[in-house]
Amino acid sequence: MNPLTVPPPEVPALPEADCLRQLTRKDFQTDQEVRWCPGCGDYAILAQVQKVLAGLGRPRHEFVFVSGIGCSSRFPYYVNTYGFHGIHGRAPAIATGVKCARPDLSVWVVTGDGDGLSIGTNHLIHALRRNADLKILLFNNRIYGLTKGQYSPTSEFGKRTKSSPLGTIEQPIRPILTALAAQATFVARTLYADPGHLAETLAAAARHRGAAFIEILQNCRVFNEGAFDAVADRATAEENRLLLRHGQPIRFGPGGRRGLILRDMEPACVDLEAEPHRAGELLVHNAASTSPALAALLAELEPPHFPTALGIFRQLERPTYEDLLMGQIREATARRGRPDLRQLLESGTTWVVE
Amino acid sequence: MNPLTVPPPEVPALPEADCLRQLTRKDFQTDQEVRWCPGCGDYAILAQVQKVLAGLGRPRHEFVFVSGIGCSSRFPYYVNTYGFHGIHGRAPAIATGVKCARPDLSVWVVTGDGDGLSIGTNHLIHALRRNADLKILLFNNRIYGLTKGQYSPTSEFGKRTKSSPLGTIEQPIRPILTALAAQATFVARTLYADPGHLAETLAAAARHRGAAFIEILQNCRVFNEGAFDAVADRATAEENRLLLRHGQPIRFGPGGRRGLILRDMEPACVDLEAEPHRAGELLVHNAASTSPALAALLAELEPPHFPTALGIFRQLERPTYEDLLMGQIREATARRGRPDLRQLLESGTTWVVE
Amino acid sequence: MKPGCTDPGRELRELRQSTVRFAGDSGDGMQLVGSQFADLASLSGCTIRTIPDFPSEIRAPAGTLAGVSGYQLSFGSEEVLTPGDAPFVLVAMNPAALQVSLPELQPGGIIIVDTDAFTPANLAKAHYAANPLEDGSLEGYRVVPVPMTTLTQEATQPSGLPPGARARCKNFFALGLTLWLYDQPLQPLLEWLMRKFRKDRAVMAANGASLRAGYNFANTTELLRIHYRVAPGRLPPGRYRRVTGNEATALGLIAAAQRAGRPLAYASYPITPASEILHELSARKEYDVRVLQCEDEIAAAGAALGAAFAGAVGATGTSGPGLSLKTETLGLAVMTELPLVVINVQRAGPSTGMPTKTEQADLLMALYGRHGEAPLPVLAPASPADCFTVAYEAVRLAIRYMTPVIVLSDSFLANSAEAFRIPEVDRLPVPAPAAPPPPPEAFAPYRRDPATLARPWLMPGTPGYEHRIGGLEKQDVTGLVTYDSANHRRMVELRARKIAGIAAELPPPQIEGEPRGDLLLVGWGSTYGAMAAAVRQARLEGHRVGHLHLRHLNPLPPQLEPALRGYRRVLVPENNAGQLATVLRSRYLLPVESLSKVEGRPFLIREIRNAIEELLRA
Amino acid sequence: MKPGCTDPGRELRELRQSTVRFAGDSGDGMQLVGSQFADLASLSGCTIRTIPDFPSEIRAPAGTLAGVSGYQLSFGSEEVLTPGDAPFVLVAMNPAALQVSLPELQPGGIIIVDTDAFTPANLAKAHYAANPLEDGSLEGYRVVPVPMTTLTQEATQPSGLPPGARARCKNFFALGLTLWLYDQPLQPLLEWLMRKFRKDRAVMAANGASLRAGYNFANTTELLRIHYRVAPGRLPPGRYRRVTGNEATALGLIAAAQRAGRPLAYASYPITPASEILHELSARKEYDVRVLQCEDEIAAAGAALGAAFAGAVGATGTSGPGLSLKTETLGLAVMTELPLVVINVQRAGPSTGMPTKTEQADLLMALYGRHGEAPLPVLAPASPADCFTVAYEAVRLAIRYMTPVIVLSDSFLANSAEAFRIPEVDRLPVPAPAAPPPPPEAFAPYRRDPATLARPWLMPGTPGYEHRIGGLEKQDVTGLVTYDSANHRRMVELRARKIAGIAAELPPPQIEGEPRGDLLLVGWGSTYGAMAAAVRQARLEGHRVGHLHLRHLNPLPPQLEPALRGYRRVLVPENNAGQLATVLRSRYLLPVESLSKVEGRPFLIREIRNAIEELLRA
Ligand SMILES: Cc1ncc(C[n+]2csc(CCOP(=O)(O)OP(=O)(O)O)c2C)c(N)n1
Ligand SMILES: Cc1ncc(C[n+]2csc(CCOP(=O)(O)OP(=O)(O)O)c2C)c(N)n1
Ligand code: SF4
Ligand code: SF4
Ligand SMILES: [Mg+2]
Ligand SMILES: [Mg+2]
Repeated sequence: MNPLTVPPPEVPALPEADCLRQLTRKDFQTDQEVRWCPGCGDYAILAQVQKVLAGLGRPRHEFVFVSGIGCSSRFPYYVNTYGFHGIHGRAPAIATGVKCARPDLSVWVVTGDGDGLSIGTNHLIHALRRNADLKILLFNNRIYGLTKGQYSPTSEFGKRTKSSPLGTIEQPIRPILTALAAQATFVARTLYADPGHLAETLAAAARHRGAAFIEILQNCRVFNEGAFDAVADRATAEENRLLLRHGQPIRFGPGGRRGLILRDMEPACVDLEAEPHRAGELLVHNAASTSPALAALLAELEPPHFPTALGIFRQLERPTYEDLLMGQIREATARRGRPDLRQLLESGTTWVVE
Repeated sequence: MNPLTVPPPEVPALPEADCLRQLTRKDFQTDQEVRWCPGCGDYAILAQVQKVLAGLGRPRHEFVFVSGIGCSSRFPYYVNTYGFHGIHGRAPAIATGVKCARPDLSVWVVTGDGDGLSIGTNHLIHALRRNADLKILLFNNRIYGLTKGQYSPTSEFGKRTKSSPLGTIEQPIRPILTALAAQATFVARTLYADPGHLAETLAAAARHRGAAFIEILQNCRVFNEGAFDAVADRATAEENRLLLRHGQPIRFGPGGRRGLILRDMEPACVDLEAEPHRAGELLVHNAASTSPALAALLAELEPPHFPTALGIFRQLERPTYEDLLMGQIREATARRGRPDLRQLLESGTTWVVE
Repeated sequence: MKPGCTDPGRELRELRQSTVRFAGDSGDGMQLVGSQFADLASLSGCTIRTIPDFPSEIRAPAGTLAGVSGYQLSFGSEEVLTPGDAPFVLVAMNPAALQVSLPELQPGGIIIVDTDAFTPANLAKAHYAANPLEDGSLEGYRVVPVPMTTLTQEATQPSGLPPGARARCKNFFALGLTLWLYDQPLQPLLEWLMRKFRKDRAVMAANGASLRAGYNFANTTELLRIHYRVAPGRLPPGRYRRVTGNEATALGLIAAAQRAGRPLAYASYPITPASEILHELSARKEYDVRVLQCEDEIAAAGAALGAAFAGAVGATGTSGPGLSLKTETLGLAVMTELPLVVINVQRAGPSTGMPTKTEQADLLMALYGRHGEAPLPVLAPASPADCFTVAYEAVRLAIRYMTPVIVLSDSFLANSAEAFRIPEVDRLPVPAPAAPPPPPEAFAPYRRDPATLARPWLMPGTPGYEHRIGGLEKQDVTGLVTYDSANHRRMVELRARKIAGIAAELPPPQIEGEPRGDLLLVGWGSTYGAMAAAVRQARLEGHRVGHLHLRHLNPLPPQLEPALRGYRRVLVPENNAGQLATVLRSRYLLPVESLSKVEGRPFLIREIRNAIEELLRA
Repeated sequence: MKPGCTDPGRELRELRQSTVRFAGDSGDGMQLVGSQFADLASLSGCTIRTIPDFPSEIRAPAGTLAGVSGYQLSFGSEEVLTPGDAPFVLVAMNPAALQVSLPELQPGGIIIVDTDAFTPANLAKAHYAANPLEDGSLEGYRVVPVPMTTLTQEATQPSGLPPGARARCKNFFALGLTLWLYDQPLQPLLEWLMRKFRKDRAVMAANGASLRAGYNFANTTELLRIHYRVAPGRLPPGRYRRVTGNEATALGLIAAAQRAGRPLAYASYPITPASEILHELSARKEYDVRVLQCEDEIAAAGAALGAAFAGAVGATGTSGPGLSLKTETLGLAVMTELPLVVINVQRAGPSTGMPTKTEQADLLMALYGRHGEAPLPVLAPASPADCFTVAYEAVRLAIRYMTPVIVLSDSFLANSAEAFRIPEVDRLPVPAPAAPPPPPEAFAPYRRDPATLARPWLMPGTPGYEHRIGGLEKQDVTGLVTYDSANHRRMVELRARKIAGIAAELPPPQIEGEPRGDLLLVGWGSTYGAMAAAVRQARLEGHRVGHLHLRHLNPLPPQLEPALRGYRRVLVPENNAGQLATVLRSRYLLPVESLSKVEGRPFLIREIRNAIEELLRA
């Protein structure tokens, strides 16, 4: 905590406070009955988040989960930490406030494709740009779940839903590309169906200092069943998943049979079994690139012509918003001395009346 | 106009309606005293817009200018067409409504870096994504002018303003990159100080069918004087301007002495006088690329290490929102026949009471 | 055909009105059979009023309390004004359905249960310690235990469908049983099944068989000796259909736009309980409905306003949280004086509140919830069918007076259904500006029609009328920007007078009852049914009570004050903390009293009856 | 030193109060000399009240009417309550300044003009057909024509500055002249110049010379035989400084946060006329002020709320359009019962309206502008210095009652300045929760303190109190989500009672005047000064008039009703269409009358005087 903030009111310390023992996933479960539909992809995500939290070695009271509105945004009720179920689309703003008041806490945002990319896009973008140390999980099921099945900004062009009986007429927004454009310092994609990759990505985000954005592909059993089958299904997984590894040549498919090359600044696939000599041409992933070019190129890959890229698109070191903010406060204090309220009130021309 | 809309109320036609004669810039001036500060960059932009409009061969009543709030957003008052000075940040939404009601009109949006990229980012992004045929001009002076000089989302990191006496602590948002991520079909950058390039870019946008986004670098004489001098000054112009030409190798500097190449997916400059043989390695501009990679790379170039790219970053053909919308309406009408209100009211189970 | 009468051993009792409730698991198809029953009752000439009770979870686990889906309807010979305080017949497809619905059942009411569903597992999910069918806890009701699942399986065998699919027909078994109970014919329903499942004969057969089986079971079982007939009602002649409030609202908007000869631009962002309006309209593109699902409510209001500027009928629908977000744009609409219709389907607040529950607590916000002096008309429908009329009226006023208009519907109206008398299309007034467009040389954007004070509506694309409007204060007549003090005072006054002036064309309020009396009940919106029913009962008992229901909340109708003063006391029942009461007290300095129910539920008739009794006793 | 008295030929007249206005081009430095004069008047023991008149354009062309910048101040021996109805002295640096200011000048008032600026070009820009200095149109005023530019040039020669820079010193020439006119000493100002221009001796010298030149010119010119002295006033003893409303608001927020021992998180989005609060606080980081300039007002409200959740003093400042956007978040703050302070600096609406003009038309919105039943406290400062007290009180109430609070300042208060008596820091109450935190095992997020009904404030980071809150309806005590009807009724009632309960700790309203009388003026906010002055005058003339000013608009203070009933008539002057009047009528069923001024300008004392006279005559 920063030097100036007075600590919260003295409260009786707990006999065996969290801090004293190793926590488990159970510790992060609440007594609230989880209210998602049977088979909803959110369950798998919840489980992994709880698991990862337990592994971070921080007591429960130092975590805050902030969300907006949506099925996904019910998340905080199920995580036994501090939680704020906000209003639709505003979670990043609320979370930024939390972080600036308490830079010492671990603040997480849970949002959906509607909450975060329809009504809340503006807050999401500016939160990322500021690089406050927030972990932003966007559950993308490409549908409005809670309101029972209207299309969302990530729904495929032409999709028929309750509010688009003749099919949508809008290009879907690109979560990853949007986060990259917003200058986010950590941008990743993972999916509900791969607990291992999910946990790994969450952990990486948790370790990152700064705003971390994770798009989590999530199945809505009731209103958008199978939206991500191509990537999710074990059967087709290898063909359709491109796992990003910093510094590694970009390969995918069974045994990394296929690879990605650049042709006139556009991506192309090569079959390395057919043309092994082209291995040298493969694009090499660089999550630390100072240019958005590669990440943007990877973000746009999608089936059927390309696999879906999963993993960390970008990870950069940059001072966080709250560090810079507190830095200015410390700087000002150093320059002008410890605050004395009288001195403030009496600044400028004053005069005395006897 | 679409088949179904009943034409606006009969009004006495004008004796010598616009349509009958060739219009000039004067025709697009209003009797309103222009209220910008002396020396404001907005004057130059206004002049070029009026000139370009006159050249489009359409009568004044077919143009609509919609804006938000800001110095820049006063624009509609000075263009003698239909105009709507909206509220802060909402112009793209209002304009989308106008366009959907009257797909036949030419609808322009004027916004600022605060209006369009702070409070209005969400509407801007979604308008671009939908690709309604709107011409969106964003006057970027990297400051809040009308409110007298607070930093804006495009202000440089560390900039000292009335609201950031110790310097800002936020990464500026990137207008071009943001538009690209939003899947805009036309994305360009120009500046107030080059009337020719300004007019050319405006004209190209006007010709484009679909959402066109133009970032116009604009000097705020009073609160951000000289923000773009590097690019604006005749002296340094050649060194600092990279003029994009579709299909052409990317060169800049006096006599195109320097060029841009790709090194590990990152941009690098080469001096072609020193190394003429590298001419072959130059990146070739492709505004029609299906990948955002090149455009994203170019969008991020900035002094001192790179020139600022000006011109059209991307131009793609894609059906417009209003065409698709009206298409569905025509389709539905074709399938279900001309609308008969009785038929609608009586649809479903009905019964008669004598 | 009345098979019920074939057996002399069965007694047929006449009823003037009855309430039945179908309750089961989300998957049990209760909404379907409920609405079918409603149509049959209507066809038989009864008036109806229905209300669904959706589970608050999207898809709660089967058999749980959270997963119960109910459909209640009241039908009768007289005008039926509410879905009924307490069901006389309850069809409960599982223990959870019984658990949830029992408290509201009439004493002595009939409970029809699927005994097959009363397994230990289901009982546990419904938080039943013991089986209520056995522990005597249902004493005082007439329980009809039926192994519906089993019987349905048997009856549907011939259809050749797999057992799972056949089991799903049990809702029709329940319906058949209920039809017999109310002495309703099977034929129309069998025909409906034919039409509905034209494409899938097996399903048709199975459902038909199940329906018959239920009917015949009832006709033969010893458990049911009595059945009931609700005599036909006397609705005004005409063609009718069943509509929910949201359906009627959608129809009203389309009808008004069509009659105005303009496209309907409906810009909205999904929100419970307003989303159905969006869905309805999205499916009606052939009526030149331009539906924009926007990125948020601010954009939706903006797009609708832009469309209105460009000459369409601009409308946007939402609920509380969305109305809060449209606040600023409404102010712009007031300043630009453009016709914008905002449909606010109220739900329980504050904040996210209880999204699936009903409330009327947005009235003061609709009246005052904008910065600066920004008056606008506020209307409220009194019943589902009335949503058509009010939506239509909103468009008419918006265009005639060049003003945004807020319509206050609510969750109860939105989902409740009743018979809607389909209007004569040609009789519907044509929504049009107050005055024809002036010649260009006489045109000024803010030169008003002297009668209505409405400014002219000349939209982009019209030669010779190019002009600019916006949110800055306008100079009188010219519409140019000015900060002149006197002009501002005048414009604030003009905007206020324009709206207040609407009252001149409103009908004086009708009192149901005498012009003078002891107690006048004043209401607005969805409280109509319960209030009307309660007042009628009270008057039948000779009380000097009256009922006045407001459709226009701003401006208030003319001669409202004398109407109020005609009574010794005035009581305002509202599903809020007394918002209309606040308005009336301020306006007329009358000691208006408030009857407030803020429980996320509509008033029951008896709750208002009791309040009347108390006040009269006092 | 009183050089004025050296010359026996000059007459010195005593005044109890006087008003002077400096007007010139934006570039002429009128704000600077105006505020310097204000400080000098203060130092001499007078009470002051000032108001700037900024050009509505950011930088209009020099010499135009749009470019005129004015600074008016009133100073006197008695308490000065307004910047003055009409200036006695007008300093006009160019024709445009004269054109703009003349209408308000007192008959017989003194006009000091820079004749050098009255060129044909400038006259044209000011829309003068003829030179008013010559065409006799200034008859009835005492005109003092001075070639200020020329004289300044001469006087500043020695400084060695270029002519352009020297010309810019003419504002100090005008000031010197005015100082002589009011018999004020030069010394303090010369010292101020030394401090101010320590770094630039040439500029210091030039300004000093110009100041002296102006003073001596006045002292010797035949045009001025009389000068004036305003005797010192009698302010309560203490240390004072000059503050504008916005400065005082910023100080109040910092002071409250410091005394509460918490960081101040001020999240805002720039908007006229609230931006100065943002600027002030941005420059005070050493007081642990965490300033967030957000992407819009919704984010600002959200961030401030999040900060409050996390234990900071969360505040956000804005004006009408921004308040409209904060609506939904305010509802969330009501539901989550978190301390959030919203400073709304009102400006003329509706919509964008007239951003630089003042108005009080957001009261009803503050009270009712949220969907659902969402009551919260509303406060309003009565004067610039009072902004400190009210901002402080807002923080105190927010934390004590765990509720959002809205403060209604306005453009007039924001920019107007007066003497602020600097409070004893240790005497300032410590803003704190109503009760100490319970032990973890006794903790429940919505278990309320029985006295205040406030829920506990236990923020993230505190071990053992982990809990979740949000916008869905809360179960009483536990804060869990529930749609239970009875619970909703109870919570709506609890939230209302909590706010209403604040009244118990409020002081009963003070009437300036007798407890009984003929006419009571009731006001709120910035109308205080004009009302108080008008009522004092009326009472001096023996009228039975009283003045009651409300600082708390919700809840209203206790015993307000008897206070109102003590008078035969009640008049409510407001810069809106009668919003407080509406509230009082509804609440007390009293025929409260409204005096409405909606012109983007504050009341003049005489406007209220006249209203009083009229009512008393009637
Ligand atoms: C201001 C506001 N507008 C609309 C709604 C209704 N609403 C609730 S959630 C939601 C969209 C949810 O979609 P998403 O964010 O994708 O979450 P999901 O349910 O799919 O997980 C909407 C439109 C609301 N609660 N508040
Ligand atoms: C809802 C709302 N918030 C804030 C404002 C105040 N405001 C007016 S313009 C503006 C920013 C203008 O900046 P920009 O868009 O860059 O336009 P510029 O003046 O620089 O051309 C702000 C904050 C407003 N008018 N409305
Ligand atoms: S609606 Fe979809 S997203 Fe929501 S809980 Fe059900 S399955 Fe999950
Ligand atoms: S403030 Fe800046 S942007 Fe605005 S008019 Fe003046 S110079 Fe132009
Ligand atoms: Mg979703
Ligand atoms: Mg700007």
